[in-house]
Amino acid sequence: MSSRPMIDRYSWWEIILIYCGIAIFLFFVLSPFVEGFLVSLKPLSQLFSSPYRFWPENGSFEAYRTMWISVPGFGRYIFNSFFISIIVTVIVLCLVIPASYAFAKFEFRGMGILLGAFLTVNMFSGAVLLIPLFRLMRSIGVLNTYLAMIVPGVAFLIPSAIWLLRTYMIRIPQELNEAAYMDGASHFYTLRRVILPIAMPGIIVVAITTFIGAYAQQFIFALTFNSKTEYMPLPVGLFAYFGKQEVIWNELMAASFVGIAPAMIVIFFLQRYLVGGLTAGAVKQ
Amino acid sequence: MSAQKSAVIFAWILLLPAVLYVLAIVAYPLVDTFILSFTDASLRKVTNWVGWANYEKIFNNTFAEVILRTFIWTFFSVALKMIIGTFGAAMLNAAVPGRSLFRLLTMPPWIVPMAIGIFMWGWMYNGQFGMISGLLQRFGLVDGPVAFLAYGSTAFWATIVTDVWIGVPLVTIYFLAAIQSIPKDLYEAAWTDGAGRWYRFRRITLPLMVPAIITMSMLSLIATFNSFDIIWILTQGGPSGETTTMIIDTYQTAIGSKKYGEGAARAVLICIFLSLFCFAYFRVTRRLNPEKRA
Amino acid sequence: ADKEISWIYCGDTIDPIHTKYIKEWESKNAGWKVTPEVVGWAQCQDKATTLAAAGTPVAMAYVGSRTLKEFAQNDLIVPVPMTDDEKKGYYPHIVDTVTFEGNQWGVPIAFSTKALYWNKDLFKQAGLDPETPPKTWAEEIQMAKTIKEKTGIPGFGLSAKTFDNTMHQFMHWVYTNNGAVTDADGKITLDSPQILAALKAYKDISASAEEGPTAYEQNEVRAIFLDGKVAMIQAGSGAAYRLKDTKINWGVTTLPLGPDAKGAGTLLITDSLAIFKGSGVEDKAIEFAKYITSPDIQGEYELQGGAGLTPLRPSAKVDEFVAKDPFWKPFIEGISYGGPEPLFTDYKGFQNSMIEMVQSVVTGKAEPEAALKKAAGEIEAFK
Amino acid sequence: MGQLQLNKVQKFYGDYEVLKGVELDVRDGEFVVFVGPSGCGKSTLLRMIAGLDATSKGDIIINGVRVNDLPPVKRGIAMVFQSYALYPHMTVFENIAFPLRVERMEEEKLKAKVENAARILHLETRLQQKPGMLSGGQRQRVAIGRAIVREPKIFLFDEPLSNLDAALRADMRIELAKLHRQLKATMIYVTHDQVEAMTMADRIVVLDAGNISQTGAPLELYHKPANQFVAGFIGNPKMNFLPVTCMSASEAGATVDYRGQTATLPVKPRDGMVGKMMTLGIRPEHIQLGSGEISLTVTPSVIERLGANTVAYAALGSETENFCAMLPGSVGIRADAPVAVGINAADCHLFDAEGIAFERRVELTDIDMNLLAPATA
Amino acid sequence: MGQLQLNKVQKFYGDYEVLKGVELDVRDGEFVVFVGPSGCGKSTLLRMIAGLDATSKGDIIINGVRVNDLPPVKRGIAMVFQSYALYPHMTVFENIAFPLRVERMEEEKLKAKVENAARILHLETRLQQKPGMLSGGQRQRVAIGRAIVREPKIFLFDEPLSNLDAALRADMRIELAKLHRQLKATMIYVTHDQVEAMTMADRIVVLDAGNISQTGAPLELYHKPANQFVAGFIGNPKMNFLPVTCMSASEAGATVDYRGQTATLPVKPRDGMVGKMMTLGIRPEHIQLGSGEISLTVTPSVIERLGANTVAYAALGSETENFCAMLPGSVGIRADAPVAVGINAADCHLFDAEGIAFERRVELTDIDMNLLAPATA
Ligand SMILES: Nc1ncnc2c1ncn2[C@@H]1O[C@H](COP(=O)(O)OP(=O)(O)OP(=O)(O)O)[C@@H](O)[C@H]1O
Ligand SMILES: Nc1ncnc2c1ncn2[C@@H]1O[C@H](COP(=O)(O)OP(=O)(O)OP(=O)(O)O)[C@@H](O)[C@H]1O
Ligand SMILES: [Mg+2]
Ligand SMILES: [Mg+2]
Repeated sequence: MSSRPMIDRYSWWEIILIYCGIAIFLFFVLSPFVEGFLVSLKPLSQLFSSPYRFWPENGSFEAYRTMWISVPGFGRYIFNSFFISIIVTVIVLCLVIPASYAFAKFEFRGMGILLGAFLTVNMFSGAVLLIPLFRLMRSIGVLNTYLAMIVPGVAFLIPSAIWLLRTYMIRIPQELNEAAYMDGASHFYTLRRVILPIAMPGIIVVAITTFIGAYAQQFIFALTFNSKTEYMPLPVGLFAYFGKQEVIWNELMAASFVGIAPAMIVIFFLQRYLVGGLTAGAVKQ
Repeated sequence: MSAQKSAVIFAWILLLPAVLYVLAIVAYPLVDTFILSFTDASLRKVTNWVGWANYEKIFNNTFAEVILRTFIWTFFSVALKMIIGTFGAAMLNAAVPGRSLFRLLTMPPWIVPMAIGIFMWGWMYNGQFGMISGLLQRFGLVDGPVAFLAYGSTAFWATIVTDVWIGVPLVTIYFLAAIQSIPKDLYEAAWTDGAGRWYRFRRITLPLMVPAIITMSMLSLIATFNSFDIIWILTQGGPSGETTTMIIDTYQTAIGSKKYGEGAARAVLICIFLSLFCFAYFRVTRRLNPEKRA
Repeated sequence: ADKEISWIYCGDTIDPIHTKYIKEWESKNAGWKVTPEVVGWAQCQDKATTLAAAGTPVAMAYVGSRTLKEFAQNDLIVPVPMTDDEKKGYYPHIVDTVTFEGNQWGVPIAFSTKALYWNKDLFKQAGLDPETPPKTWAEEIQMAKTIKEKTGIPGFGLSAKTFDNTMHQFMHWVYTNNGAVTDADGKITLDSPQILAALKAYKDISASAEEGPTAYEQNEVRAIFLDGKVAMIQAGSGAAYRLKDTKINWGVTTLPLGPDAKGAGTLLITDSLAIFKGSGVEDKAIEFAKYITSPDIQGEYELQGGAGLTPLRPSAKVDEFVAKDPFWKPFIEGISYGGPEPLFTDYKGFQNSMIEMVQSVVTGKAEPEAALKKAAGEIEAFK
Repeated sequence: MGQLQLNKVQKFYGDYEVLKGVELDVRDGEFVVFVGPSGCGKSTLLRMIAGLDATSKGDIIINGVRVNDLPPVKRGIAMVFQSYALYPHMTVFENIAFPLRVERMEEEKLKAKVENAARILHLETRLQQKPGMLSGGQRQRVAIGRAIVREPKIFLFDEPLSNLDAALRADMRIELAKLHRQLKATMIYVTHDQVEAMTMADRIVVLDAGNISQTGAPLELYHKPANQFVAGFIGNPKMNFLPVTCMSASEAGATVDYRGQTATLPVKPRDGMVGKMMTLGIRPEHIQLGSGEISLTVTPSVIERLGANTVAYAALGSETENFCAMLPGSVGIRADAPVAVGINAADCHLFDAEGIAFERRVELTDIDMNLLAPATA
Repeated sequence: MGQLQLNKVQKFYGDYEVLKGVELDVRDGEFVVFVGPSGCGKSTLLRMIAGLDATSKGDIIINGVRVNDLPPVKRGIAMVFQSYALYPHMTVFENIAFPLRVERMEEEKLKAKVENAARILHLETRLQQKPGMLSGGQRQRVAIGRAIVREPKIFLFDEPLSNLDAALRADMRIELAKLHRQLKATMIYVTHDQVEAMTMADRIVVLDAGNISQTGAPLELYHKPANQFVAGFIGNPKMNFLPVTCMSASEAGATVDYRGQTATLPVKPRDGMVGKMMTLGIRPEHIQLGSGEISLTVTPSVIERLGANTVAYAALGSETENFCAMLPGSVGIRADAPVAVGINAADCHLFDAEGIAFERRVELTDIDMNLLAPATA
């Protein structure tokens, strides 16, 4: 207590207020998950019964077992999501790192327009462009492969990644570039040996956001451009729990929790970098 | 001179892969959409050039109402995201035990596949079996089931709340980062002058977060304006069209009714609206940006 | 290599019976292969449409029969003409659901009708005779009211969510009052007295319905019934299988009739196998479609129960089945005066207008007459 | 009243003891400067006085009240930060008005106060600008303005001039000294620049690794440093140190031997010093061309000509450090050309092996005893 | 060979002319310092020489070759940045080795070179550390190390010491001077600190708003500034300026009147100077206690006691600027107590209304003419 700077010391009522605030905030964020979790524990017959019971009566983790049986390919879906996300992330990084560097460190005519154009891409949600996109996917012959999900996924994740990384790279002092230039380093050498290592925290942030974007949110492309069950990602796989007549809610929820667990673990280990990478101001020596 | 020229060339080389990629994958469908908007494309194999007819059609019916609703919906959603994100960031920034756990716990809405998150909310909103109605009844706040998605007003807010919920984690984390990059000595100076916690938050944290708020509200404005899944899964634009936003309307026209031409016109309109809006927004907010700290 | 018949198959997994007969067919037709693609119900039809619109149609897809007209008009599918013998095999009106301009455009594969379920315990609790279900709308409305007043539990489960089956539910009322949305010439007859009566009845019964009908679609209403929290619903045969797992005392009967009814009616919904144009294997696909829906195979498929299907064709097996499980009776009885889903060029547009109409009446925003008039005007454009 | 007393103040960071029991009394209106090398704990001490850091042990007493647990604002102090900590989004006016706004002072009074502060600091024309548009010196003045409007009894400054260039620094030094006389408030000023310390302080507190090494008026430290650390730290260029052996000691002083030359330094002798190795200290400005009681021949490696003075640096014997001499501006020496210089015994300092100084017999009255009293006393 | 020639070099930013035709010859091995106030264009000029900024007009010629269009590495120059621009993710070794890696030098030769540079700069023990762990002075040395491994003929420094504290700055100044003599390379050094300029330069180039105001050896600028700008800029504390009227002129010099006192300054007279208003310049270090050819009574408002010297600041008549006198360390003056000071005519400078100096008749040989020649010449 006494080693903490006095400005960070809280009186007892402040601590109560802060925890209350955090509780309210987390309640908002997590309550659907609480509900989802409780649903996953309840037997199907108990789900649709009123009055509402918060705690499941004779709840069990049975759904976490049966979910693997009723949708045998679920493990594969998780793997697919992981696989697709990693490839997407790698491609996005390959494209975005040089582009953000160009936007951050060079001035050329048309830069503003180009940046704006990238933002415009974000304005079209994939849903609206579905049919022309489909034609395109077909003409480049990637339908029903992993690429069917990777190719459009990358395109729609590029703009925000560029925005994020550019902001980060702008803060790297221009002198580092100039120093390398003075020493005869080529632009490319400078990018590789100087900028890349320094921009690492920013790159990690972009990698995380891209990964999550690809992992959880890409549903419509997978659905439309791929017909092969063995390539389907998690979000589509979850729809397998929507039976012919009835949604198997408890298994669906269980599967959702199992499905996001890998991404949660990734975030768990990288969250330090997430906040840190966004925070990092001017690069400190 | 030549050095600068080579720098520009290099910049373009760096940009080229990303530009070409986006051009190929997005720009082509975009142009396609734009062209489509002047045709009567539908499931029929033949399409005819119809000029501005699709656009005229849009303005002939209740579209004004949809536009207005879209803006209101977007406004409240973005505003709430900003407010709750700021609140969350402020809370998570407090130096109390457990805060890194709390930070981790804000992430799930972002990570969970959007559709699943929305289904969970659908459950919560269910009048008969859902948590909200159930708990309200349990605590005696209402005497019968309340179906939140049954009425225009409640459904409108229910969809907003869900949209906010999905958007809040990223906003919060971004704001948290913004708060942490505010130099500590500003707070110490204010504290030395007797400013309390709330006063410091109001007069230092908030104004210095303005750039972050501008960036985030801009990005989430675009996302929210285009937010489709939430409304579609929860209400399909109902009841009585009271949650139909432009994107839902576009989807219903293009995909539902298979009027691709008309749908494309609506999509183009959305883009034009958004571009104008973003442009105006930039103009207005640039002046709000606090002076760079030297 | 094998020639391939691609099939968009809606659901989560392929029914084992279908798997079995696909194998059998493949063994009989050397060099041919059927490749079903399982797509969730929610996206199934959109996917088939998208593929067709993009110019790479599948050979065959499972679609709602209501879309056949749209597909046919746009030249996306090929006709699947039926011989008179084939037509005769089906229950009445079923062939109508796939017929348009004198041609058949799909092979029916799934069929559903609705009946009225009632909760005997709640009837008893409200002082009504638990064994006497309502026969007419008037009785139905009255009983619902009584139950609601006496027990506090809603008398009738109404589904009015912005969802396709909201219109279906309303169509049941239309067909139990001898109404029709269009006449034989395709003229809109929505603002007929029969339909107005149905809409008025909707308004009346909504007072005794569950809170917020605009938030529930039929499966959600069924869940409420299964929970014993609503006294009457109209539902398909699937509900009976689920009711068996509950403690509820229930009965099922034909849908109550309106004043102009000629006999038991219901909306007849079929799903069909549509054969897309341009796949290159149209003929073989037709052959397969007919095979997989041939009386024996279809019978085996639809009578396994639980899926909520109604048999497509009368047969000895069906009679046997009904004898064993008498609750099947009302579902088949309703077929006689039932009617098909109205076919519109812009089916979605039509459906939206109907939903809007129902919702505006249920929520009290509009009087039935006005709502009907408005809808009738709107759907003129979707013919 | 701005009277401050530090009572065995200690500060730990974990197990690491940053401040090792600091004792100090600061009189009302005094200008006290904390100096010391980087990392010696100056900022920590100042922040503890301000209330920004907690005190691990000991008491901080302001005007007789123990303030350890009071927040800064209740201590009647104001602090000027090294980085100025100006609010970038507020105008100069709002920056200066900030403490008053916190107090909810009424608008008119506030305006009068801010304008008064702006006048004192010559910021009248800048009031509507944002800090980003100001030069370093102007920002510094805004930071001071923010401190003075509250009329605190004690001002704390943490290296306020270290971000400024040399010329501006010199100007601001004078401004601050004037301000002190104008406000008559107690000022505590942290710096690691000994020139600032010498020129501004009534009293200098030299900190060395968490301990107070010596406290005294600037010239007292200059002429009578208590130890080798202070001797080396105060004075610019730095004092030269030569290894000597004590040959004999008497009332007249200690006779030392430096490479065969002996001189008798007028210091108070101590028992048992004879035969010990010692360190002789001589300031560069006390080295003269030609010969003295000790004479040396050095070969300057670098010569700095400042116009008024010439500073020569030479390596001396085994010493790694530069031997430095400050000579008149127009002296005719050249780099790499040997030159003879002399030292007078009266100018010398003597330190024992532990670095403790022998008290010099130099009378401070020679330098005018009045000078040692603080100007405001 | 590190010979540099600037030929009417101009720089425009849009319409704004930052450099207005700079002409300069730098000899091989010379240490040239660019000084001038902030914003005068020093950095811009240096960056143009380096090749970081394009030259708008004029030629930059290195060893006889026009290099305007060559990239920096082909110009044979190295630059040390004000912020050091060290690569934070690389060790000291890698930082220094960077230019060699760019050249793909073989590992062994590279290692030898880096270690040699490290030895020169006393960084041997730091090679494996990252810049973040180094002190300011060490970082500065790493930055220099990175420059010297390439063995450039010309070194460029942009205010390399401005981030350091005073003591370190003094040390580094000496280190740099030594390094210059060791490497015998041409060095061009930008600073706005005139002390650095005086102490390090063979030749100082004073820039004023994009023009060269004067070029010359440090003492030449000190004793014979060409104009008031240079006179004010060179010398610390700053020269005092007094308004005078010219009464008469003769071969012996100009007789001027300052508030009724007259003195004859030994300057070369010009036609038509009699009766004009002029400015007399006198350096603080040339003011003595007591009386001189011109005597003044001033009341010091601030007195800075630096030990060796005492600096007194006083307001003089209508002058807003401080009148400053540098007196011996033990002088018995006090703030707010009037004191009489005197000025000798021989020490005075005289400037006309445009600020152009009258050439002083002081013989530079008096100060040893050799001093004016660069040490390495
Ligand atoms: N939060 C902290 N945790 C651990 N050690 C700290 C902390 N803050 C300071 N220190 C240590 O305390 C010592 C004194 O630091 P302080 O900042 O007071 O030095 P200083 O005298 O102000 O130095 P400078 O002249 O460089 O500002 C240093 O060794 C520093 O490493
Ligand atoms: N990129 C630019 N665009 C426009 N003006 C510029 C640019 N860079 C510099 N200037 C202007 O050129 C002038 C000279 O700048 P420069 O950086 O050379 O000054 P300096 O002498 O190095 O000053 P300092 O001592 O502050 O570093 C300044 O007035 C500056 O505002
Ligand atoms: Mg400090
Ligand atoms: Mg500069």
